[in-house]
Amino acid sequence: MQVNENKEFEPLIVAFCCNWCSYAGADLSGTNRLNYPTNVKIIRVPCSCRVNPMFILRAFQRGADGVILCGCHPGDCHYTSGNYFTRRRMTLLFSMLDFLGIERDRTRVEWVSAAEGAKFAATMNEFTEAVKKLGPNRRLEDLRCRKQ
Amino acid sequence: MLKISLDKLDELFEAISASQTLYIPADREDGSAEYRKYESGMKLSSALNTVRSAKDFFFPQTENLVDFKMEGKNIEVIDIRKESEDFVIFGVRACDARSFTILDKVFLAEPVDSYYKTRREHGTVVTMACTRPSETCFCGVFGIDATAPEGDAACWSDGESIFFEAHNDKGQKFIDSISSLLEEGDTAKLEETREKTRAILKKLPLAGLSTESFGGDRMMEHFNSEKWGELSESCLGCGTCTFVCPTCQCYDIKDFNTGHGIKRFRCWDSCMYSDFTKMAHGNPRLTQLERFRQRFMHKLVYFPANNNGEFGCVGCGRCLSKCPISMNIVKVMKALEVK
Amino acid sequence: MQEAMINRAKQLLADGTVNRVIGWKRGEFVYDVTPAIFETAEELDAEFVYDDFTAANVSKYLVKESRKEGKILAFLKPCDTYSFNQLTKEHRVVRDNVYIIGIPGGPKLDAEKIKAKGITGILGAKNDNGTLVIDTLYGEEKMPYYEALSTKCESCKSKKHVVYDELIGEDGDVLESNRFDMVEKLENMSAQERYDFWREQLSKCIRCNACRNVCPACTCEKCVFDNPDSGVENKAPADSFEENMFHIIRAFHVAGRCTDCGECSRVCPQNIPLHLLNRKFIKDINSLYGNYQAGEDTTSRAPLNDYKTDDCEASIVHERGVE
Amino acid sequence: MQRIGVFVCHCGTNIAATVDVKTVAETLGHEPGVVISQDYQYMCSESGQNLVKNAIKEHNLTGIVICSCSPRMHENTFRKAAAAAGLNPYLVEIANIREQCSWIHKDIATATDKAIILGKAAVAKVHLNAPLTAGESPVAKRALVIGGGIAGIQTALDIAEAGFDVDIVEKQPTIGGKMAQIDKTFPTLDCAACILTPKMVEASQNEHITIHSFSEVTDVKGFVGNFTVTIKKKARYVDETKCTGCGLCTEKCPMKKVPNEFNMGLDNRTAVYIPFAQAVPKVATIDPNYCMMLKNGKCGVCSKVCSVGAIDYKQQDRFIEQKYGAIVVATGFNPIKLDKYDEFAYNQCPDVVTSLELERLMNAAGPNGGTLLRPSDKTHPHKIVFVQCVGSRCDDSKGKPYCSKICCMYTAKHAMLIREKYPDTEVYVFYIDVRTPGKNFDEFYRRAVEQYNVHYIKGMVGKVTPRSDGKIDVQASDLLANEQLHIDADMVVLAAAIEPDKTARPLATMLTTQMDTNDFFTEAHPKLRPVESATAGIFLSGACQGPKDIPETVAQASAAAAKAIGLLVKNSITCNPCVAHSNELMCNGCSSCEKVCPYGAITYEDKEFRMPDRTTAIRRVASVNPAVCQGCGACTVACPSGAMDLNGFSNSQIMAEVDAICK
Repeated sequence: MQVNENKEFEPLIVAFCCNWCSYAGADLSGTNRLNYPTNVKIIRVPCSCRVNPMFILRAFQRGADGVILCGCHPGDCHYTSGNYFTRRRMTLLFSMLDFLGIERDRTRVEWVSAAEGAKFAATMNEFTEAVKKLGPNRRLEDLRCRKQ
Repeated sequence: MLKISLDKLDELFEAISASQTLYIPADREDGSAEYRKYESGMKLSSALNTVRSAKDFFFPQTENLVDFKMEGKNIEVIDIRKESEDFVIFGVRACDARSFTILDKVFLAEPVDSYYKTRREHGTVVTMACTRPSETCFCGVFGIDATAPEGDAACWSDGESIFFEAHNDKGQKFIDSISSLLEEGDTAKLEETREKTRAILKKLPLAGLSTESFGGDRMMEHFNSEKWGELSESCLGCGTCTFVCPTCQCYDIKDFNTGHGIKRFRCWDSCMYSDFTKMAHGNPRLTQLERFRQRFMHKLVYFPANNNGEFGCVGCGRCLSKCPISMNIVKVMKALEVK
Repeated sequence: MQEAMINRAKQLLADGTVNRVIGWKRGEFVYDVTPAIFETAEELDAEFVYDDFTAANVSKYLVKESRKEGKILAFLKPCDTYSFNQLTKEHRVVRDNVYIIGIPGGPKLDAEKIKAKGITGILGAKNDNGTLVIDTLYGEEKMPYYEALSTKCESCKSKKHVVYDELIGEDGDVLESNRFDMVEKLENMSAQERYDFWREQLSKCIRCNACRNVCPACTCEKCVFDNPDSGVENKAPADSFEENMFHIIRAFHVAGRCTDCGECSRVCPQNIPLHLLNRKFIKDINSLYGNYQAGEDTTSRAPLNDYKTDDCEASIVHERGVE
Repeated sequence: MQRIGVFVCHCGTNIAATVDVKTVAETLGHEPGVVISQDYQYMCSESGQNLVKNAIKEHNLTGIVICSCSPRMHENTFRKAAAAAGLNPYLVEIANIREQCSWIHKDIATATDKAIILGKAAVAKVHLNAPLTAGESPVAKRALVIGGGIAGIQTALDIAEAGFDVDIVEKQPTIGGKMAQIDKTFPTLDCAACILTPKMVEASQNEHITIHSFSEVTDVKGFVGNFTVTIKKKARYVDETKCTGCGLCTEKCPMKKVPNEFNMGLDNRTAVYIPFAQAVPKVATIDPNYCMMLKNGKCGVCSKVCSVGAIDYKQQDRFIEQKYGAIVVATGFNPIKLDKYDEFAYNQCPDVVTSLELERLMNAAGPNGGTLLRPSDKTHPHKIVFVQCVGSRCDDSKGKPYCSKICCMYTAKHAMLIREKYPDTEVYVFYIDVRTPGKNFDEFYRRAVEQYNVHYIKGMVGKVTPRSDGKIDVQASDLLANEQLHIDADMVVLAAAIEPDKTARPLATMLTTQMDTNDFFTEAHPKLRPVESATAGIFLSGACQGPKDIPETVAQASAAAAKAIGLLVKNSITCNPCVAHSNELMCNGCSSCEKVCPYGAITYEDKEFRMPDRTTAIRRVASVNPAVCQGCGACTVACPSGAMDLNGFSNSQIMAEVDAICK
């Protein structure tokens, strides 16, 4: 979590992007100069199915306020089936987080193709706003990691 | 003997907690009890004892020791110890009270553990004599009298009132601090209750248990006993016995990287764990048998060997009721007993 | 029942079908039975017990035992057979080295439940049609039998043995159980209520690992939480996050593999209803990907190792009613 | 101790305009392990790369971080540069501060902060990078083509043309497949045999091509570059090497009442037979289900008449094992069975035929020597009704959800041919849509309508009822005129949907390739890798991948060949080093990883281990074949113990990035 001059809450968003579609999509929104907030920090993974639930919890522990996972559209996975597994894994994980009372809107899966630069930017703007509304992540943070 | 009527208990707690933090055994929704920081209206648990022992107060499960701050490539050491405040633990049972003297032998012996020491100094232990011991109790086996608990101050209930007695200055200070609420009382009924309890204690299924066969002089004999295999075969290697045990005192020290610094903390460890005392060369006890043996050898042989005969067990019976597979020190003692 | 089991075990030992028997051993008290391995008829006669308190699921021991010399006889309750099947499916046990006798489950009692009633000094307990009569140091106590049932038996999912070499007694059927009721109750709470509920529960965790070490699905050679290289290893929950982390990841790792045997909750010294986490996953899997009972067979594909191209999107979680 | 170099690129003003590159370089210079941090105008330029190379040598760096454009742009450039300077190329990490920072942000302060964080993440990651070396595995210079239809033949010819040995495995006694049964081809109306048979002969004569006819693939082991395949050569009771194909045996064989599958059972053949005149190989085959000699030891005529003594009643199935570098699947298609379609009376009335049967009826080499006669009474039909989409594009379980693609065109062809040859015959075509995309296709269809006056009626045939007078009552609806029609036809031709050959599914299992729900092979990527399967070294040719007409099939066949050749020309394949690997000491052998691997890269073996408790135990552990693994990482998450990890994107590396970003 970062707090800027006018002390407005600025959420920290971690975005896992698959190398073939979403990361390329993110590059495209760059190439097209489509803005989205600096709150979003992207981590490149070969495929969305590489993202272990532990990574997501880790992000929240360390102070992320929202985590979004982007991959190729179902059917377009570079590895044919990776994102199908991602979809099941994340559905169950998110459902469990929800079950534990952690705000739903802190997590999201979005399918962004390499051509959807606009969608990537839009998604990130929207997601950042949603998380901003929720305020800082307090339910799944590790107090020891909070910045003094 | 000074007493207070049971229905004035709330006033008593209010009074104590007014001057310092008070912890009492309170009931949980599931019927079990745990120590809680007293807040108005909180009731004293009727349960015999708490699931977790009282050792947490002096030897918490996790404890931050020191911090390191990292600026780029520089590291600075930060002492995070705060001036700790006085507190009272009320209603400690005889077994747990004895466990403190055992922990003292470990932590107050040179080199003194300053963290433990400060807590010990600031804490006042007010014990409460047992009236309804359970089948799992065997404190008597280790020379503990459940009807005459140790501690800085002790108290007894006769069903109507609670009677107080100081065992040392700290205890006396405590009683003085609440003397306004206390009155002289007749202990006749109390004696009755204690008699009843003593009678029960004699009848306890484990009363007959003997420590004869144990102690330092039988070290190799027990160490090499072929019984360990059978005893440990069903052990899951979990840490339940260790963590509910009032006398287990092993811990591990770890560094946690918070991203903007390092927190060095210690936390309970269990000799039942596969990575217990793991060193550069690896792990000294590779099989569950060895780990299992270590725990009981420590309590029944090594500890007395190093502490002139004092055993590392107080017979609180927690491991008896909590072990997932019901293997426990009593079964071990019976199996290893030398006829 | 116990007699029949002992006799059959003796025969199988005698005719050399097996050289060991895994079952339960009489304890100090009426309730503290211990899983144990018996090698002789004498041992069986002396110590083998099967009664209201033999709740422990012995299937996990077979991971090690089935790799030893010779065949071992295992008495498995219906719920235990699911665990065993799942272990077979994951190549964790050697099926051929185990001779399985399916035995009727019958509800098991939990001494903790009796003690929770404030009954101490338990010396004996018997079921007097519907009433549990407990002999204690302080005289006789009575309580409804069903109130002493082990949590896992309160909502039994099946009395059917999914794997066995022979049966003692009748085989039962899969039951209509109410096991998801509590999960549903929680789902219908507000996020805040759910959060408070789980904080209250998980803050009790002392990280003794009993739940993990007893779990027949947790048979990893090296658990991530014991492995310093995993980045998540820790020995004590130093922060509420680590309490959550441990139980979320543990539940996730057994998702689609957990047979809902209920051992985790049975052994938790702090009485945390851990089975609810596993049941949440089971409930979700059933409703989102079609009914699936882990351990029911040894061939089907685990839900998380499988997919359909038209599976629901993760957003389904966000679309749910109560927030 | 790590010695890391950080290099921040201005990219002219692309980055420098919105990111304070000096501050970025300065700040990252203070990160643990960083020994040098520089910024430069154009890091990717010759001089920029030299700057990096020199720094690597000068400070003998253990890893470098380039803060620049997207790794998708220049990762390789800098990896090469690192390699040139003697640093393992996989010790390079890129922080994307252009596409994902300077180009999307306006405020210099925040953009710079973000750039620093991205840089820190990259530094944190590179700390954990391990030097990787791409493995190599040899390539067997031989290809296997499964299926000897036009697809298989074309692929085989192209591969052979490139000078590689190639084997064709065909389950029928002859190659040629469906095309051999077809009379004429659209849109040119030239005779199928005239263009196919020369190719068949060419294949049989090509020194590089071996044809295993009447054979099947029974087992496939190995992976890209070295598959080991077992081929079953079914006993044909005739010695291929001796038989001259003179055909005397087939004339003399007393058993003449065997339904002739080549003519769709519209006439009979003998028990010993050669499917058709131009069969390749032109060798007789004895049908054990009908041969007297094989059934009850009486007869033996064929062996008596065979001058070369080729007949061998004792012949057994033979199995041969062969190594291949590449495998091309060309198992083709079949028309679906129409038993379920009682409404079209296919089973009741001999004059209701499928289009493929019509092909044979009209074929000069067919049962009627080319004159179109009704199967029932061998009379000349005057009214023929064609029914489209029988089993295609239907949502019920009877048929297929997809469009069979070829029907519209071949029906137009049939209609045209009939009108051409028998102008007195009226032709009706009932269709849902007429789909004629493709070069000269729509013109072709329009000719049928406009020049040949074929009656195209939009609407579906409801019921076909054979009448006692030999006519067939066709009840249909005309959707455009919106009226019910009754046509008393002499023949009805059903455009049956086509489906993949039944042998495809078991084959897919052997090849660990994927199939869709209709049993068509799934291509590695619908747009980018349409002729490759997801499994490396296995390529797709023809209708086994989806409905295709001949031109498309041949095109794809050559494309698949090109892909196979591209593989075969290599002496060895360098594998992507960023692949999964399992830590055997932690592996549970539970098979989760194997289940989620799309490439079948994970296998299990029982190994003996010295366990922590000093005992030795046999344990089942996973091992990843680096030549097959593509590095998606699905297995790493399926693995509960974390025994499976991914080079270049390890658990610890990704978590280090997370930590750095969340600091």
